[in-house]
Amino acid sequence: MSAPSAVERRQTLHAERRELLVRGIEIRATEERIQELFNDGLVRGSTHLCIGQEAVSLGIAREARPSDLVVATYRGHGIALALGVTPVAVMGEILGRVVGCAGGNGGSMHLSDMSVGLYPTSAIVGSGIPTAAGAALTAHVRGTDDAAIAIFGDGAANIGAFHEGLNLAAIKQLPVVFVCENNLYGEYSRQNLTTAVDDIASRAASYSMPGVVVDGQDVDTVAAATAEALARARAGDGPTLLEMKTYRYRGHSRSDAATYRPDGELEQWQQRDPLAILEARLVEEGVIAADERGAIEAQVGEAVEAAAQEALASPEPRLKAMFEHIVAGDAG
Amino acid sequence: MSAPSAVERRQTLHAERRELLVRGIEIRATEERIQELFNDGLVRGSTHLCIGQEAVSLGIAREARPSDLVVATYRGHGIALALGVTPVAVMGEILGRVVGCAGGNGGSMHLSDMSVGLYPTSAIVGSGIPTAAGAALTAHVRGTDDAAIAIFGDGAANIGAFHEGLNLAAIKQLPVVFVCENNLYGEYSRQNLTTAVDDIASRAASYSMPGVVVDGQDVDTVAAATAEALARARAGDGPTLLEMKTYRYRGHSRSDAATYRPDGELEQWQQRDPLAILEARLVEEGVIAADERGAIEAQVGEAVEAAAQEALASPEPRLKAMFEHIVAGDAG
Amino acid sequence: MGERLRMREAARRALDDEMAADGDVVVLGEDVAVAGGPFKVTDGLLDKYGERRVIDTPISEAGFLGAAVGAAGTGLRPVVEIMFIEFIGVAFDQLITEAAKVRYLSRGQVGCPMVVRATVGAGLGFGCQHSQILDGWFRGTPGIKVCIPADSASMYGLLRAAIRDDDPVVFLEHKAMYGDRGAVEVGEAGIMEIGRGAVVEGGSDVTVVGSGLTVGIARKAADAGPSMEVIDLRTLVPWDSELVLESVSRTGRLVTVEEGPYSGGWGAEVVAHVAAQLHGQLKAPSLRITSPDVPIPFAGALEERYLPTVQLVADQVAQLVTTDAAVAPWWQTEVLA
Amino acid sequence: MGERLRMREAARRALDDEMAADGDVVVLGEDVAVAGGPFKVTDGLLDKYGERRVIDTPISEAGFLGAAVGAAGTGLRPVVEIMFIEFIGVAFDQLITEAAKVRYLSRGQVGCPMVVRATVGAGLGFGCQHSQILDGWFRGTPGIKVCIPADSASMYGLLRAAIRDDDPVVFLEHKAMYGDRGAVEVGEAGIMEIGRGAVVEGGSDVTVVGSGLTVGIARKAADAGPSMEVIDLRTLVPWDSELVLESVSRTGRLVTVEEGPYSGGWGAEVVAHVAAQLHGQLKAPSLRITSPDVPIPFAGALEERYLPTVQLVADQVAQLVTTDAAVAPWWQTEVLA
Ligand SMILES: Cc1ncc(C[n+]2csc(CCOP(=O)(O)OP(=O)(O)O)c2C)c(N)n1
Ligand SMILES: Cc1ncc(C[n+]2csc(CCOP(=O)(O)OP(=O)(O)O)c2C)c(N)n1
Ligand SMILES: [Mg+2]
Ligand SMILES: [Mg+2]
Repeated sequence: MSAPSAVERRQTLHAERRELLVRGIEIRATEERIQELFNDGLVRGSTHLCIGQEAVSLGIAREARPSDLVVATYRGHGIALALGVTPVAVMGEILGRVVGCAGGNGGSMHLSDMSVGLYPTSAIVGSGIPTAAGAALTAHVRGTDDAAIAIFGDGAANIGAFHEGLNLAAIKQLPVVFVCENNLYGEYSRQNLTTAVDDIASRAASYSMPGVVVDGQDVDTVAAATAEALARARAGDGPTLLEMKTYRYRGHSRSDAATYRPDGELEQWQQRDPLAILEARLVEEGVIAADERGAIEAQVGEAVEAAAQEALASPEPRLKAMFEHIVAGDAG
Repeated sequence: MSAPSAVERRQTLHAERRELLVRGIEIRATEERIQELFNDGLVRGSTHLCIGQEAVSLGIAREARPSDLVVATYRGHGIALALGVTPVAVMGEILGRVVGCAGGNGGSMHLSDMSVGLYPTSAIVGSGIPTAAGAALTAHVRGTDDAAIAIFGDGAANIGAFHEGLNLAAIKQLPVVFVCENNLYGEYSRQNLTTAVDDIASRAASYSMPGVVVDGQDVDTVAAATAEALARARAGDGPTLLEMKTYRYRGHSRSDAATYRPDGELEQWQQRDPLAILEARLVEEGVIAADERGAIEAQVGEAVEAAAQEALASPEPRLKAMFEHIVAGDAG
Repeated sequence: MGERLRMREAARRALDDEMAADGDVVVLGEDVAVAGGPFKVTDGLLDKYGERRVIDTPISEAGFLGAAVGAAGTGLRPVVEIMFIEFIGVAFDQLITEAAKVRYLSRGQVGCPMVVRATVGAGLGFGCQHSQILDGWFRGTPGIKVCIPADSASMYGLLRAAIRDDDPVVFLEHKAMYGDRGAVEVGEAGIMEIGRGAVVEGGSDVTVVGSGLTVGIARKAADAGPSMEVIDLRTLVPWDSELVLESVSRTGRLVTVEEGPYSGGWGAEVVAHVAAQLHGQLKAPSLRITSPDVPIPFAGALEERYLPTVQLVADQVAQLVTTDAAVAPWWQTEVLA
Repeated sequence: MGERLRMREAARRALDDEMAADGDVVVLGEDVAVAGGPFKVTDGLLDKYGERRVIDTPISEAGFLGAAVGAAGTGLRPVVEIMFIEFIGVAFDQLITEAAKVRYLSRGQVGCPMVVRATVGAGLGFGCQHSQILDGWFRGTPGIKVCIPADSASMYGLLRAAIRDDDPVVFLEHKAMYGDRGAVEVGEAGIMEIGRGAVVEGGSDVTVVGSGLTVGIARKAADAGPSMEVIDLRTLVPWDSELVLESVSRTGRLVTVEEGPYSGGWGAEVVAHVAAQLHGQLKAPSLRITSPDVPIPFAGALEERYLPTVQLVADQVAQLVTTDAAVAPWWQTEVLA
């Protein structure tokens, strides 16, 4: 049995409710493994983990179609996995191996897989917001009912591209959903020190579009809000700004110990851990057994480890790769 | 008797209520004369007239101190004259003569006179908004009670610099007043076609700062709103966004006939002409006689014509000027 | 051959023909639709192709250039109009750091078939923020191409090629040349190849390389004096090094004529390349005739001198060919008063 | 002479000394205050100078770089930290079209004494949006200066000079070199002159010009083989043409070593200038050793080859001196597999 493709993994997430938890556990396990690889000196440059924010990625992936375009950020491992990109392709890219989703050209900050609608994530804060508006323009021009989704951080809500992208989308009534993943910090700065409003969703008023504060720790809430916004978009009723309140358990990147956070803040957020909330819900619904999580974790852990080994066994790109895909025609 | 300097002209505007009307008439007469010079083929490039918007310039100049910094735009002849820059210096610059306020280096879009606090106007939409926040930062760092004033158009409210400048000023509580001179059009586009809100002042909410819609046709209303915002700034209470509702009687620039405007719109605005409103008020107050405007117009007209002649008689810059003032040290 | 069109009309015709041929071509920018464009290049397109394909935008270059990147990545072929090249300054990230790199960093999964048309150039009294060429902004960015037509034929031929190109192309249109007329071969046969220059005047004493406005200046300068072979570079990135090398290997002398400042110009790139390839074969030191390293002055008398003039080019080329010695820029030899 | 400091410490010391000397010097950028800077260059400054002078900003480079322009025009001397040079892309207008031109277009009424510090350079696996040099972005902009220190002494000496300079200075700090130690003459005597390069290794066969990281590469390459005179350019705009010309006129050969791509690099500028000035006096074609014209690859094996290596420089310089014939870039001769 060959491993499922990204597209198949996406279908599973759509089809099976249990898969939400499995995938959430996979995201967290993969991020943990990436941190280990980093600590072992195997990951170059930087990594930006999303542990604690899994529900946002899962809820979005649950509702988006593969033909919708998702434009996310350098903190993009979670959304990539949720959309279906395999742990091998994710870790392979982060390790700079040919098995990576971009063959090692991109790295941790630049995951992509157009087969599941993941546009190459950018490492420039806010830059993807107009990109998503542009993907929505394509749907608008072609008259399809696809939509685009921009995912960005709270810090990105202060940069010009946010303002320009939202205004443009609003004035043209483009089918796009703007998802601000508010994890309370931009690098080492707490939101209140950089952002002149409490709720970023309130900025939607500047563009006469709905702005909704969403509990980003609850997959179902995220999914419901996303579904509603996507429906508006597809119906031609224009863009929506969703603010997902969430929290990153780790530092901003690499070895940031996040000492700038007030005592107890992390612990308080951990009490509303997105995986725990989801687990409880699934147990309640009878989708999983009360003690099933351990087994899932064990199984996923093994799979992630196998993926890590496969990525590590994959070769680095050959020299020629450096000269391929710069312009069309010099394809590899 | 030598002609009054920019600083003296500013003092007169502060000291004498009648001078508001005189200056307003001067602005309009100068703009008309510039249009003639343009039609005669004597003005190179572009000109952006502010006829119809005089009250905004006058009200701001009435309240700002010379030590406050004003950062305006290419549509800057009116604010320059209001702040005190002489018609000779304005027309000289627009004609590219040495008597111009920048010796002919800048041209119509780039008037400046730091003696009265006029920072070089920029021709890039929105760019002056962060500049003004920066001037306010200087006051903040030095602990003076000077303030800065950014003047920009309705179209500029859609560009990133607007968003970034306002958020930065808000979060640092900088002493700056943001004045959006809403003349209903950005080039040939009506505001509703480009801007996802009706009142630009409403966007102040995105920065938790007061946003005020102001009647931009009434000098006294403009002055009162400006005074209040400046007082807030000087008191350390942070920035304010003022939206001056006004209208430009002429096209965007040069020979734009403004055919894109709905029938009757111009005429409706002309019924609330800023100079007529001011004239009526001054007559009512007994500051001028009921029939005095004609005499003022005649006198101002003569002075403007003399200034035009002086500017026209002024030589073009010598070749050496091209190599001066590029970096410090190569001064002229 | 063909019709005689103004450069403005040649651009419009190229847009029209590509929009007719390919429903994915869209045009967007400030006042390009209802008003027909600030320079009237897009006039009439809205009526013909409708508001889904001819799109007026708010003043937000980062927003709409960025949107073009996303549209290009999902199947459209956007042609973005930037009113003055300087305004790319507010959208620089979207072009340089996003558009130019997306193909590479996705290993070819996504491309960016986008054209960014922008007016360039001095001579009309628009002052130092509205008169530059700025091709140097794009030179060190692998992934981006830069075209600059010098006549109506290349306006048409290059613009159609740029729209068909699968990568981002910056397309520089000289605002002082929009009214110039020239013969255009319309239709498929008129489409040119990006990356190819052309010898527009044959000659034997010296190779003079120009681009955009300076091609005409060089051609006029060639009317008298030494026998000048004039090359129109047409594409600045990638530039046609073979054509230049072949010509210089015959003439033995190289002069570049640029509208931009001395520092950072394409002339240095051409001269450096030729210096390495034809070492020992040049009869004279290569000469870069450029504008000086100053912001563009507004005053007419100064702006006129800012640009290389026909007389200057004729004089300097003659001096080079006569003396085979280095010719200094005018601002180093002329007494400035 | 002096103390041995890491380049990071030399930068911090320069900031500290200038802030102590002049109350108008302020530092602003993302996380420069409380966190001490993402690269820890500004660590400790907040405690010493307080939050009015050491300012954390929102993520809004156009906003705070633009604010620095306004602050500089009204009396402060802002030092702006841009975390990675690429982020200037979102603030490009404010630097290039505003800061660089305000002195000229006000005929000297207003200046812009501002320093924009930005980290540059490849080698650490940050990928194609966080690893470039991008000095080419600034070369064709009269009014702007560009410095790039190659060691702790020039980090200190140039940064203090940049802060004292009355015009905008872009200050490029190589992120892979922050930990490098070197002797620094602290205090006034350690301040260097902007626009001056330095001969850092004497030699007679060939002049090798580097900047930033490539100075060390050239020096190491000079350990064996032909006698190399190594020049550290230190300032890229304006560059020290006299120093280079004097050296090349002695050695008769010129090699430039750059970290950036082949196209648009400063090497072309240097080679073109030398070609014109020393025509007929060069023993060999001038050689530009650069990175290839590709986005910077992430994978370690590729990024390592992207940068010019000591071995490559040693080999190519030896080949040039031995053959006096043009040496092709490695990617044109090596079999790529
Ligand atoms: C234009 C720009 N400025 C600065 C940075 C450096 N940077 C990378 S991530 C980051 C914080 C972004 O915060 P936020 O938007 O909240 O996203 P998060 O990292 O929390 O997911 C910063 C400042 C950048 N990448 N791009
Ligand atoms: C960044 C940028 N984009 C476009 C332009 C071209 N342009 C000049 S004025 C103008 C209209 C501006 O409208 P608004 O802000 O309302 O000011 P107004 O001219 O009405 O005073 C435009 C689009 C510019 N100068 N800068
Ligand atoms: Mg965040
Ligand atoms: Mg307007």
